[in-house]
Amino acid sequence: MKKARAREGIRTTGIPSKEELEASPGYPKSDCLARGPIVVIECVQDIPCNPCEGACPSGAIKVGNPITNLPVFDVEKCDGCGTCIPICPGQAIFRVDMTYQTDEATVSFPYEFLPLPKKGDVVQGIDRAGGAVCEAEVLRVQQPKGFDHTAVITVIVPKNMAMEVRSIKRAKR
Amino acid sequence: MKVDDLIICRCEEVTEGEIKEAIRLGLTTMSEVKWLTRAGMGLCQGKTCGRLVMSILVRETNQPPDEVKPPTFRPPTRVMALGALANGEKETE
Amino acid sequence: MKNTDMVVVGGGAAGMAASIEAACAGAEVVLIDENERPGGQLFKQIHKFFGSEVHRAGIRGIHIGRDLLKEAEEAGVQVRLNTVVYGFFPDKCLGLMCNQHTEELQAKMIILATGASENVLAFPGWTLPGVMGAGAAQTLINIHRVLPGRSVLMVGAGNVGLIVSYQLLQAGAEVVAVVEGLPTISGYGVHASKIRRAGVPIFTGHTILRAEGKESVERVVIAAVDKSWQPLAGTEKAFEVDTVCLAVGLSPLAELAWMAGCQFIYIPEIGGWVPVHDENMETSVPGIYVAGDLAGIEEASTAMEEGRLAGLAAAEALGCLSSKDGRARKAEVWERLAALRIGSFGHGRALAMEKILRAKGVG
Amino acid sequence: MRIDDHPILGKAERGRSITLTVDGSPVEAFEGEPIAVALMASGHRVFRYTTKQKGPRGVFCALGRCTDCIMIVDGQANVRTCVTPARDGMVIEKQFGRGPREEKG
Repeated sequence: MKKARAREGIRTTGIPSKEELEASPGYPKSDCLARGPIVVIECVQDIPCNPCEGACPSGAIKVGNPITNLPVFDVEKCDGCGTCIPICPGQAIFRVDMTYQTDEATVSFPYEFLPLPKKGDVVQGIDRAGGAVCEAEVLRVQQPKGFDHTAVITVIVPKNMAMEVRSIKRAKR
Repeated sequence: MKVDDLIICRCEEVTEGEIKEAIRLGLTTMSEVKWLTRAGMGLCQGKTCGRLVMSILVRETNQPPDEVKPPTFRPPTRVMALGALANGEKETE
Repeated sequence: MKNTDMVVVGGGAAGMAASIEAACAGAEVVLIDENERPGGQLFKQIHKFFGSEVHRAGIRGIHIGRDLLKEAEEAGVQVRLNTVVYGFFPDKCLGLMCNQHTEELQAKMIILATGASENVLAFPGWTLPGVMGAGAAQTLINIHRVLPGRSVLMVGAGNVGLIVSYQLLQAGAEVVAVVEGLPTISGYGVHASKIRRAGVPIFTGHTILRAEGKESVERVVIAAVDKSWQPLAGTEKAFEVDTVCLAVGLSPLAELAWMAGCQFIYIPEIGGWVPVHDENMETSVPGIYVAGDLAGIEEASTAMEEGRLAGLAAAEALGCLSSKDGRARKAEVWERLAALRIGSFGHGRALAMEKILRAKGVG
Repeated sequence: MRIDDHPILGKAERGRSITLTVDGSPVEAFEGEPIAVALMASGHRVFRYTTKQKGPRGVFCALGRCTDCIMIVDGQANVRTCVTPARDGMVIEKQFGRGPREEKG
């Protein structure tokens, strides 16, 4: 059983497993999600990297020494601003707002493909394995100069898909 | 297609079979294989196939990999037209 | 024959960093690069770098490259482009060739930062047009802005294979799959996750069997392999592609170091044969230093730090820096390098570096 | 298959528009880009045929190291097209073996 699980992780599939995510100190516990918009850090490997720590204006992310530590996320301090999303070189930081509507949540993610979608577009929400899992309405596309060409896209998805959707289907160029 | 027909040295079109044949004749170093088969003697001077030849040599002769050194490198390191040296300030060895 | 304090061969991440440090310390530095523009592989690296703030993490390689170029210019480094070092002659004399003319240049100190070349994989059809190095594809899309093809099979799931797959998608090509012979993905998982989200499957434990096509690649066949890398019957899958990219590792580009008579050591984890060097990056030949991928395959961030180290050490040896200042400056770099060589991705490289130091008799 | 717009690099900046002659036909290019790039952009994939097996070859390393992309440029054989800048009016021919088609080699 243990072996079968090891075969499912990020090192074999490129997709962090549920166990890997839940074991990561950057991944919020499910009861924290009801508070409002918070970031979800899906960083599960000891890569020497820490720009997320310096990016957070509220000090909610701590990597410390050595820089291979996994980021530790303090949900009490996070105000869901999402400044850390475009900074992460691994594109492993997302934002989820479970309080958006009764049945709908929003998911924000980094996106570096053309063409960019526009507010109001209805696109397909894509999960970590690249599969289309639901319809997603584009709420915001942010790409200020400071993001250095990484766009942060926010989409509206059914609540039960908020922890599954991590991107959108790329449109044909 | 047989493994022996596989091209290893792209420049001189030397096959895996030709390299193995050279090794069967008793050659054990990169330089010897290079001189006999011409693998690595083309325009790119072995930059592409060097490691492939080395791995065949290691496999076929059962030598430890740290005993198979690259062939002796001599100038020039890049393609040079004949006469370029003569255009220089002075001749080099 | 012309003379100078220091010649740095190779204007990539390591060579530029070395030149800047040495020139800032007051050395007369000539930086030689065979390409039309300097920067080595940095200008292909359009992704944001990992590391910490001092390693310029979160900044794209291209921007780091631009900043280094500016710093080199401000520091007074003499940059000679389109110039090949075709040979290494006694007394630290280098044979240079530019526009089919040759000249000689003698230096008190030489820093070799010649980088690496891509390894290849031979399979039936690998000579067909359309099969190319992943680095070749990266040069074409990010520097020259042309697609090598419309649909690509990537061979190799190390960082190069994963990053170039992502960049091919950004450029507008389709990547039908990434194939990796090992049972696991050796590159950073987050790079793999990016392309998985973009719809690219990764086949670990698979290899490419052959590429087919009349005049160029039209189709590829892959298959699962067993533990001894033998294809398993019945597992073949075919893809219609026009391009196959090979990302199966790098080897130090060490011809000049061999010609210079440097002692080498074989360490497969960092690319095979690498020049033995001490903690100052000095080789077994006094006054000849190495830095970057030539000194063992790593990342751009470690290459820059090694370059700084070599530049500082060579400047110190020239007398441009006092040994006290030199020591202090080098200690900062050692600390930054150590920070990059920890964890499951860096630990193996740290061990390899220790092996090199032991071979030099300083470990 | 040129990449005119790019999510990170933006719009492409290219040199002056020029024309090359490739095996007798005009090919549009931009001044200063490698010959191989102009050829790839115009759909050319085969740059030469080898000496022994007469096999087709194209761009392999794109860095000037492997010499797979060599062609005959303005009458000179073995020119590495991936690192040779395109100039207006250049005459480029596929290489057969070590030289032009007629030569037995």
